[in-house]
Amino acid sequence: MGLTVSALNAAIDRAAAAAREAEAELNAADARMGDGDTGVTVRRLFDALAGAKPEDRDLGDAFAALARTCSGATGSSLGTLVTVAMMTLAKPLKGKEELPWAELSDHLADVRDRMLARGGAELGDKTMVDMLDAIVTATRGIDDPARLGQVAMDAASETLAAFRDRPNRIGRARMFADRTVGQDDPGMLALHRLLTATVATEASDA
Amino acid sequence: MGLTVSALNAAIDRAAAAAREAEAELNAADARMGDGDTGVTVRRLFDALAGAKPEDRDLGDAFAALARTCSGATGSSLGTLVTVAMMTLAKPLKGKEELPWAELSDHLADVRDRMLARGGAELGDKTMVDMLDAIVTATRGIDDPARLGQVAMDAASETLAAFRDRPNRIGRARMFADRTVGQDDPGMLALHRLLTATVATEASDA
Amino acid sequence: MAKVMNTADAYVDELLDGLILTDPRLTRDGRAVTLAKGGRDGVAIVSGGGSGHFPLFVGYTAPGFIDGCAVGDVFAGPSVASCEATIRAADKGQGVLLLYGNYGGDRMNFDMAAEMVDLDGIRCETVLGTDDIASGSPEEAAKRRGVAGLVLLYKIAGAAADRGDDLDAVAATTRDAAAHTRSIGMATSACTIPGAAGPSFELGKGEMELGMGIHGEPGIWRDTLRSADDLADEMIQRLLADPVPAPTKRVALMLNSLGATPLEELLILYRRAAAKLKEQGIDVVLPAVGHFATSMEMGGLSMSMMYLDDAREALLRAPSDCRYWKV
Amino acid sequence: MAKVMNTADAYVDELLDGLILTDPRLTRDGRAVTLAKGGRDGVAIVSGGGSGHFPLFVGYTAPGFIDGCAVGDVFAGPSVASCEATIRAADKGQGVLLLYGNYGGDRMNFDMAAEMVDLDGIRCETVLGTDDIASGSPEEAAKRRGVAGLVLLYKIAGAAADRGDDLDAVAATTRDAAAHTRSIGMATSACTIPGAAGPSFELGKGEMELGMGIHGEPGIWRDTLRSADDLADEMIQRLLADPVPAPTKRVALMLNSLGATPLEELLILYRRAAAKLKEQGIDVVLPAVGHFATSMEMGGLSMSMMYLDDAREALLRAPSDCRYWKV
Ligand SMILES: Nc1ncnc2c1ncn2[C@@H]1O[C@H](COP(=O)(O)OP(=O)(O)O)[C@@H](O)[C@H]1O
Ligand SMILES: Nc1ncnc2c1ncn2[C@@H]1O[C@H](COP(=O)(O)OP(=O)(O)O)[C@@H](O)[C@H]1O
Ligand SMILES: [Mg+2]
Ligand SMILES: [Mg+2]
Ligand SMILES: [Mg+2]
Ligand SMILES: [Mg+2]
Repeated sequence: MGLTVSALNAAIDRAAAAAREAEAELNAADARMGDGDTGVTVRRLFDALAGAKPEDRDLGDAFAALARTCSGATGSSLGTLVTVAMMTLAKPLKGKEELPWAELSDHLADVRDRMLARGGAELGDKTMVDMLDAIVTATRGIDDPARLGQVAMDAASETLAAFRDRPNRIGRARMFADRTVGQDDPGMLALHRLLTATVATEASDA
Repeated sequence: MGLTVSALNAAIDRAAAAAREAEAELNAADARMGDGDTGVTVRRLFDALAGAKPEDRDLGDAFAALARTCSGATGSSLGTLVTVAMMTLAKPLKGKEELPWAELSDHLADVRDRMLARGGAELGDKTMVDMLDAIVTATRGIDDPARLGQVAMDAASETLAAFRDRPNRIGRARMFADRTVGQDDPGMLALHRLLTATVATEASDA
Repeated sequence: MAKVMNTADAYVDELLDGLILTDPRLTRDGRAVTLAKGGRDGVAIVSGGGSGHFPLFVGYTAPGFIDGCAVGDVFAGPSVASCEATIRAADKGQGVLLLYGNYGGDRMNFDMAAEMVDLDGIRCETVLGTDDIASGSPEEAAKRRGVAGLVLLYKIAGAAADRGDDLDAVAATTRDAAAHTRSIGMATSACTIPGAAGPSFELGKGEMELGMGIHGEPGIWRDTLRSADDLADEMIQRLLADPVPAPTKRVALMLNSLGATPLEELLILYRRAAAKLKEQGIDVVLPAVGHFATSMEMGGLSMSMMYLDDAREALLRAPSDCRYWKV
Repeated sequence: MAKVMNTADAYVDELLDGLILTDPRLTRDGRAVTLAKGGRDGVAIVSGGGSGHFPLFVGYTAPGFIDGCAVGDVFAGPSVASCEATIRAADKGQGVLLLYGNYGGDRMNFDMAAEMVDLDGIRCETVLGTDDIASGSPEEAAKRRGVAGLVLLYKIAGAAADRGDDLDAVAATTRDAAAHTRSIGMATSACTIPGAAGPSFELGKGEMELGMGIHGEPGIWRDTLRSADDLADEMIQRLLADPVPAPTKRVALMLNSLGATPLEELLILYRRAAAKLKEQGIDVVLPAVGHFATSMEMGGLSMSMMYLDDAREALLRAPSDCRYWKV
C-alpha cells in the first residue's frame, strides 16, 4: 500500500474543508505578526486545488498539475512554498501510480530542502519548514499508513509547542521577534490543521 | 444716551465670551441641518472682532473698521451677513459719536433689508434675518436702553420658539425641510445667544 | 482617525505654505493664491471655496485651469477680503470669470468682492457650479450645489480663455458646459473638521448614504451594504434621468474619491458604469478616476458626467499642466 | 467603512476590468497587465505585487514607467503564473528588469518565473525596492521591504530604458538609485481586507504609529496625537540618519497618503520637512505629494527620499505619461 492519486484527491478534499474551518483562526494568528491573510490564502489555495483535482493515475503528472494550479492560484509565501512542494514531488514520481509509504519521508526531505533553498529561511527560523523537518525525521521508514499519520501528527503538535516560545526569524516578524514569543507561527499552524484533516483521510482510506 | 463706540466695544467683548461658550451648542445645532460649523464660525468671527476693537470715537468709522475685520475673518454665510450689517451701519453713522437708542430700530431695518438683498432669503425662510425682523418691529421707537434690551431679547426668544416647528427654506436644509421641523435654526440660535450677552453689557453700561 | 496637523487654527495657512513650496509657479498673499508664472494673458479665471476638499479648489491653480483661488477655512467659504485680493491679483485687464460652487456664503462673498473691484473697473462675470443633482430637484436646478463637476468646468473655462476667447465668450461656454454637467455622490464614512471633537455625523459600519453632501449634509437614502454594481446602476440611472438642454451620446465620466475610498473601488464601479452607459448607446470618451474633490478623510465617492459635443471635447482635451489633473 | 465592491473574490478582477476600460493602452491576460500601445522597444521593466496599494503597482504600467505588471490578490503577491505571463508579454527581446518590492512571497514567485522564462532565452535581472527603513536595521538593509520609494525607482528604470540603455545598464542604474532611496511611514487608522470581518489591527482614536508596514505590520512606536511638525522632524531625522553610499545635497521628496489622510495634511507636513532639510543644507528639487502607494482606506502617510545626482535628477525629470504620476 502507498500513496495513490485517489488517496491524494481525498486528502485534498479534507484539507480544503479544514482550510475553510481554520480560516479565521489562521488569519488571526497571522494578524499578530504578519499581514493577517494566512487563513484566506490557505482557503483559496485549497479551494483551487479541490476544484482542479488531477484525474491522471500517474502521481508525477498529478503533482505537476497541482503545481500548475498552485502557481496560478496564489502569490503568498505559503502558497508558493506549496507550489515548490508540488513541483519537487512531480519529477521523481513521474510514471509511478503508487508511492510506498515508507518512501514518503525521503521525498518530503527533498521538499524541505527545496523550500529552504527557494525561501531563504533556515531551520530554526520558526516557519512551516521547521514542522516539515520534524515530520521528515519522525516518519523516516514507517510503512504503516495509520502509524505514519499518527507519528506525523505528533511531530507536528510537538513542533508547534516547542517553537511557541521561540522568536520568529523571517520576514517582517523578525523586526519584533520578541513579540512573536508565545505565539504560534501561522504557517506552522496551517500545516498542523491541514495535516490533522489529511491524516484522518488517509486513516479512513487505508 | 445712545450707542457709543465704547459701548460697542464692551458689547463685542461680551459677545466674544458668549460665542466661546456657545460654540459646541451652535455646532451641534448646525450639524443637524447644515455643515456643523456655526459655532466655530461665530467664535472665530468674534475673536477677530474682539482682537481688532475700533479705537475711533466715530461710529461710522468704527463700523467700517469692523466690516473690514469681518470681511477678512470669515467666509461663512453668517459671517458675511455680519459683514453686510457692519457695512450697512457704517455709512449713515459716519461722523456720529452717538446713536440715540430710539433710532436703532430704523438702522436695523436697513441691515435686515440689505441682508435679504445680499443673501437672497425671504422673510419666513427661518434664518437669523427673521429674528432680526422681529427685533426691528418690537423695538421701534424705544429709547430706554434697558427696556430696549429686554424687548429685543423677548422678541428673539419668541421668534426662536415661533419658528422652531416650521421648516427651513434656504440652503441645503430646504432639501429635507421636514427634518428641520422641531429644530432651532443655528443662525437664529447664535443671534439669540449673542444678544443675551450683549444686552447684559448694555444694561450694565447704561 | 488622528489628524496630521499642528493646531486647527493653523491648518489652512500651513497647508498653503506647503502648497507654495511644492509649486514654485504659485504665489500667496494670505488666503489669495495666484498663478504667478506660466499663466495666460487673456481672461482670468478665479475660483474659491472652503478648504478640506483638496485638490479642489486651490490645487487647480495651474496652467490650463484657474488663475487664482480664494481659500476659506475648512468647509467655510473664502472671506470677502480674500475673494477681492484674488480677483485683483489674477486680473490681466481682460476681465475675470468667477467660477465656483453654488454655496450661499461663497456667492455672497464673491458678489461683494465683485462690486468692490468693479469700482476700479475690473469686470467680472459669474458662472456657478450646480452639478449635484441630490441638492435640488430639476425645477430648482439653479439652487443646486456644486461638487466635483466644477473641476470639469475649470478645464473648459481655462481652455476657452487659453485660446483667446473674451470674457463674455468664456462665460457663455462655461455656463453651457455647466448646464451639461451632473453629479451624484455617496458616502461610506464621515470626516472630522480639524479641532472638532468628532465627525458631525456618523455612518454605521457597513452603512452607506446616497446623495450626501460634501460637508456631510444628509442625502437621499441611507442603507446597508449595497453592491458596487447596484450603486453604479442607480447613480447612472439618476444622472441620465436628470434633464439637460441637448444631451449627446458622448460623455466625460469622472469617478472621484471623497478621500478614504480607494481608487480600486472606483475602478470596480467604473467598470459597471461604463457598461450601463454603453447599453444606452453612450460612449465614455474621457474617463477620469482619482481624487479630484475630496472631503478630507470621508469615505465615499462621486460620479460626474459632462455631455460632450465636439467643442467641449476639444476644450477638455486641450493642453494643461496641473499636477492634480491627469486623464 | 463600507467597501464599494461586489464580492471579495471578484475584487481584483473587476478593478482590473475597470482599469483597462479607463486606459486603452493596456491589455490584460488574467492577472498579467501589459502596456500594449505606446511602450518602449528596448529593455522591458516588469513589476508586480499585491492589490490594495493602487496606483502601486499596476497603475504605473505606462509610458516612461513599467511595461507590465503581475497583479496579486489584495495584500498578497502575484502568482508565479502571472509573473511568468507578464514577463513573456512585456519582453521585446532586449531582456527584462524585474523591479518590485522585497517581500518574501514576491521574490520566490518572480524567481521561479524568471527560471521558467530563462528556458526560453528571456534574460531577467532583478532589482528590489528595499526603501522602508523601519523594516530592518542598516546592517540588514538588504532585508528591508519596499514601499512608496519603488515608484521613484520605476521612473528611474523607465527613463534609463527609454534612452536605450541595455539590461545590465538599466539594472545597475536602478540598483544604484535604490541604494539612495529611503522611506518611512506612519499610520493613523487601519484598513480592512475585502471580505474580512474587520481590520487586522486597530488604532485608537487619536493614536498614531510610526514605522507601520503597508499591510499593517507593527511599527517602531505607537503614541497619541503628535503634532505634524514633531512627526516631520522625527521622520526627516530618521531618514537622514540612515546611511547611503554617497549622500548628496539634493533630494526628491515624496509625501504619500496611505489612503484616508488628506493631501492637505501632507502639505502641512511637507512645509516642515522641507524646512528641516534646508537647515541641513539639503534642497528638495522634486517634490511629490499625492496618493502614490496606498493601503486602501488606511490613514497615514509615508515619506520617501531619493538622494539625487545630475544623472538621477535627469532620469526623474525625463518625459513620461502616467496618470498617477505628476510632479
Ligand atoms: N521564506 C519562507 N520560508 C519558509 N516559510 C515561510 C517563508 N515565508 C513565509 N513562510 C511561512 O508562511 C507563513 C505565512 O503565510 P502567509 O500569511 O500565507 O503568507 P504571506 O507572508 O505572503 O502573507 C509563515 O508563517 C511561515 O510559516
Ligand atoms: N442666505 C441667507 N440669508 C439669511 N440667513 C442665512 C443665509 N444663509 C445662512 N444664513 C444664516 O446663517 C446660518 C448658518 O450659519 P453658518 O453655519 O455659520 O454658515 P454656513 O451655512 O456658511 O456654514 C443659518 O442658520 C442662517 O440663519
Ligand atoms: Mg500573511
Ligand atoms: Mg454652517
Ligand atoms: Mg460652513
Ligand atoms: Mg500576504
